[in-house]
Amino acid sequence: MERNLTLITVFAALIVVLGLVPAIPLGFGVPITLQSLGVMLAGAVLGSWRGALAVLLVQGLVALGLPVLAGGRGGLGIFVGPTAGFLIGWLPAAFVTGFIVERIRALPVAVAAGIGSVLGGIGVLYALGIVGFWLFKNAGMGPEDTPMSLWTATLIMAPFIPGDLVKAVLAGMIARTIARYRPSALIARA
Amino acid sequence: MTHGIDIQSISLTREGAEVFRDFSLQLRERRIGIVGRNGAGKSSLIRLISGLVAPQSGMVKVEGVDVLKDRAGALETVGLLFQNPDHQIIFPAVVEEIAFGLEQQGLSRAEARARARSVLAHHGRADWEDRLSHALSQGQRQLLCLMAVLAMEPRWILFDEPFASLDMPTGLAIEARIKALKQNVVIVTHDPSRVEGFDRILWLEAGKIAADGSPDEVLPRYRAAMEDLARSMAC
Amino acid sequence: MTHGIDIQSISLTREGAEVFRDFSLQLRERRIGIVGRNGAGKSSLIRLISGLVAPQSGMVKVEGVDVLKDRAGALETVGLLFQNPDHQIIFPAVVEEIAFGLEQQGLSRAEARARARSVLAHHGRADWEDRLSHALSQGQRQLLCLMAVLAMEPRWILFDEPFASLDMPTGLAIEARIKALKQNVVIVTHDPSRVEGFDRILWLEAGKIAADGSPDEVLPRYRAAMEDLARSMAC
Amino acid sequence: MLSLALPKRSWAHKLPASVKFGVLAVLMVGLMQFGTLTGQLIGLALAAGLTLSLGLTASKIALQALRPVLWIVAVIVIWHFWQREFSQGAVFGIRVVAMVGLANFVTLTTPLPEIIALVERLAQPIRHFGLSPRLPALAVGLVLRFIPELRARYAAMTDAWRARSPRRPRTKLVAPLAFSLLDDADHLAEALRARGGIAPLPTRRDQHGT
Ligand SMILES: Nc1ncnc2c1ncn2[C@@H]1O[C@H](COP(=O)(O)OP(=O)(O)OP(=O)(O)O)[C@@H](O)[C@H]1O
Ligand SMILES: Nc1ncnc2c1ncn2[C@@H]1O[C@H](COP(=O)(O)OP(=O)(O)OP(=O)(O)O)[C@@H](O)[C@H]1O
Ligand SMILES: O=C(O)CCCC[C@@H]1SC[C@@H]2NC(=O)N[C@@H]21
Ligand SMILES: [Mg+2]
Ligand SMILES: [Mg+2]
Repeated sequence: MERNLTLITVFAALIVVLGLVPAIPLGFGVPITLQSLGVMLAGAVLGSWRGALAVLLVQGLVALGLPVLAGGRGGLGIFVGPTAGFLIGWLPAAFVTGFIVERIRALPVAVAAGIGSVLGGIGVLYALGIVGFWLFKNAGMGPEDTPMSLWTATLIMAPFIPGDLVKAVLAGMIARTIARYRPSALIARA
Repeated sequence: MTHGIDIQSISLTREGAEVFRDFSLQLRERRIGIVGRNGAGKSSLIRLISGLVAPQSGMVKVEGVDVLKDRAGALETVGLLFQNPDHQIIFPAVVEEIAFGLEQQGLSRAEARARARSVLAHHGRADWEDRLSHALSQGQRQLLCLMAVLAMEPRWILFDEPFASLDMPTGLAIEARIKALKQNVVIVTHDPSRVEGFDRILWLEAGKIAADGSPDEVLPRYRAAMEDLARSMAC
Repeated sequence: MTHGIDIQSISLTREGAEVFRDFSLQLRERRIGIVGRNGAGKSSLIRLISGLVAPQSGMVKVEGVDVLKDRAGALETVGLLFQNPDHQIIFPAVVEEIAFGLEQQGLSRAEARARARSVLAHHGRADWEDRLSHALSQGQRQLLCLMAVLAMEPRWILFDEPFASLDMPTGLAIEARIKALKQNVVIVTHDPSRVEGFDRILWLEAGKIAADGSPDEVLPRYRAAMEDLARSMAC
Repeated sequence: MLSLALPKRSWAHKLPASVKFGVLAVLMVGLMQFGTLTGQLIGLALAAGLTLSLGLTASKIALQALRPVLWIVAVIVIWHFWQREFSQGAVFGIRVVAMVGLANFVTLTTPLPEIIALVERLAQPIRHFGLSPRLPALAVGLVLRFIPELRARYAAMTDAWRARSPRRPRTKLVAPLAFSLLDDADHLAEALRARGGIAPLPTRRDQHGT
């Protein structure tokens, strides 16, 4: 019990600390950040439920107004901002990543964690992130304004793809090292 | 042309608390013991000497090497046994931990590993070769740290409470090994009997030298003062 | 109706290495010392007694409480001083660290803080109130851990090498305080002189009891064996 | 510490945390609902007025906290103006600044222990699931503890590296650092267990005495 709690808090803290690595701001309000690597790792190492709880904890800290997101941001305002979809999407992203590592036991940890990160940490995450961004852009528009199409919102996210693929590979490698030297900590496979 | 350790008017503040102010010290003896109360500054002092902590002002040289700036030089000159093994151990595997310092001194990976294995065997711990360092007991971890430092054979070796977690035979064996080292040695300890036959004893008190001299001069006074203190605290 | 510590045929494997097999032990004495070599299983044993490590089979009861399952009950029954202070300290601030255990015992936040402050004052460390635990020296951290455990006043207190990092007067003062405790005490130590007047001494060797009896029976034999070993290792 | 804080107590510190967070939540929803420029301007005026009422130093700290958001907003607003969507750009820009300003106001005037106490009160219902209501608060406290710890671990490990190597560790410390964090989690779990763990609290101290 206690170990679940402390592992979850360690990964929540890891996600926060990865936000201290300078993020690359992009013009439309969603930065390139290492924090999503933390989200992938939380899922890959802790598994679906615990990984999701680690993200939930970070979201709780954001809601409390603590500056835990890249660039020292925090507060309820984030949940209505351009990155809201991504921030909320971190939760299912970690869950799906973990779920895949838990289920595909036939594959080596590194591969499963890599695939999980791509499907959860990119696929699922972008789906929510794009919708969130699209809603944000089109909120509060008058009838005379031209709304942005969902397709345009999707295209805008292209710059994230290379970085996020690298993160998925990293997550796979780190998960493998943990499986080798601290097998009991890799709860997703324990 | 040996210069020993040369500490020149150092001031050190750690997290807002002043540990040393305008502190100077020359150490040339082969066997030096440092005693003093908890928080006196013993660990801070030997961290300064090994160039891990930067003073706010002043300068530390060991055998002419500026340990803070010239890290490559410092490596051949001073080695440090950390007080807490958790703060020293880097690698997950025992062999890697010992081999690391040797590789840094220029041995190839294979040579370093071979030497690490022979170091383990020499200390009667050949069976530790495949063990993971986090699964050792506290005393075993301290012994691992000791082996890693001794293997590098720097000219000065600084030991911060080397016997704190060792069992009696290991403690005695290490004490004998340290006594037999040809290198210069500084030992920080709370147990005065461990530094009885040394060349020089420093008694540190709140960042200042309270006494400095031969064991016969310093240790009896230190013991008496500590026992006095204990009596006044016990009530 | 006191039952003491009751260990029933325990088997414990840590990371693949067997530490205890079918190990049983009853402890009823008020003052118990445990000695033994590095890696003998001393820390593992008292972790089992405090319900921190789950054995693969067997059962531990302290005063009738199943320490593994009934954590709230265990809180009033056993307290543990960790061997490494870094593994025990939870909170960044000294006061919080002491207050936490008291809050866990049901005191309100304000009461717990007030008690924590009086504990600090009682140990002559009232000025630590606002200090951060990570900025204490190693020995100061060990003292903090000791204060935190003593403040909770469980019926059994287990000390894992309580004197390892303490200076002489603090060590002697704590020894006196422990001697005066009305609770039951178990001390693990590498220094036999610390448990000289105890009611019972256990000598642990590779997960088995090598000797068990009064200090007069066990300690001289232990000392002699350790010195023999040291001689054979020194060469 | 990492959280936003003011050096001095202000009038707003005296308000209960629950009231501040409650009002903030209502205002957030309100600002999202009203698409009109006047609505947003009222929000902005409120945020600015509240912040200024804390004094000059506090306002400076608040402005600093706003900086990273400000320029992202600026870029988007410029883009809207470029597209000649003037009203949309203005509504967007003012809304984000007002929201973040209000959220920062609450954070700045509520000390962390009060925030944690609030979490504890909000979490009371999880008692029904056999969990201690202190759990979420403890979790928040532990994360905040681990954040500086992570940096300290990194610092300690670079010390250990420097003591035996003249080279920079670069990425070589990533794996050891990960292990040491996982070990930390293990040690912390044991430390928590040793003091009763996360089981629901006993109600009275002498409950288990015999
Ligand atoms: N990491 C740190 N950060 C800030 N201050 C520290 C740190 N470590 C120690 N200090 C402070 O510096 C002073 C000297 O500490 P130091 O560790 O050098 O003492 P010491 O003599 O080695 O004590 P001990 O016998 O307990 O090991 C103490 O007052 C302590 O509070
Ligand atoms: N965290 C751990 N994981 C796995 N194995 C461990 C762990 N800690 C200790 N061990 C192993 O269990 C055995 C007993 O260790 P334990 O820590 O109980 O010894 P100890 O008697 O307390 O030694 P010391 O005097 O060095 O503290 C040792 O062989 C050790 O390698
Ligand atoms: O800080 C926030 O408010 C959340 C930022 C979310 C950024 C997303 S995560 C996936 C994608 N990849 C990146 O590098 N950034 C975006
Ligand atoms: Mg020290
Ligand atoms: Mg031990």
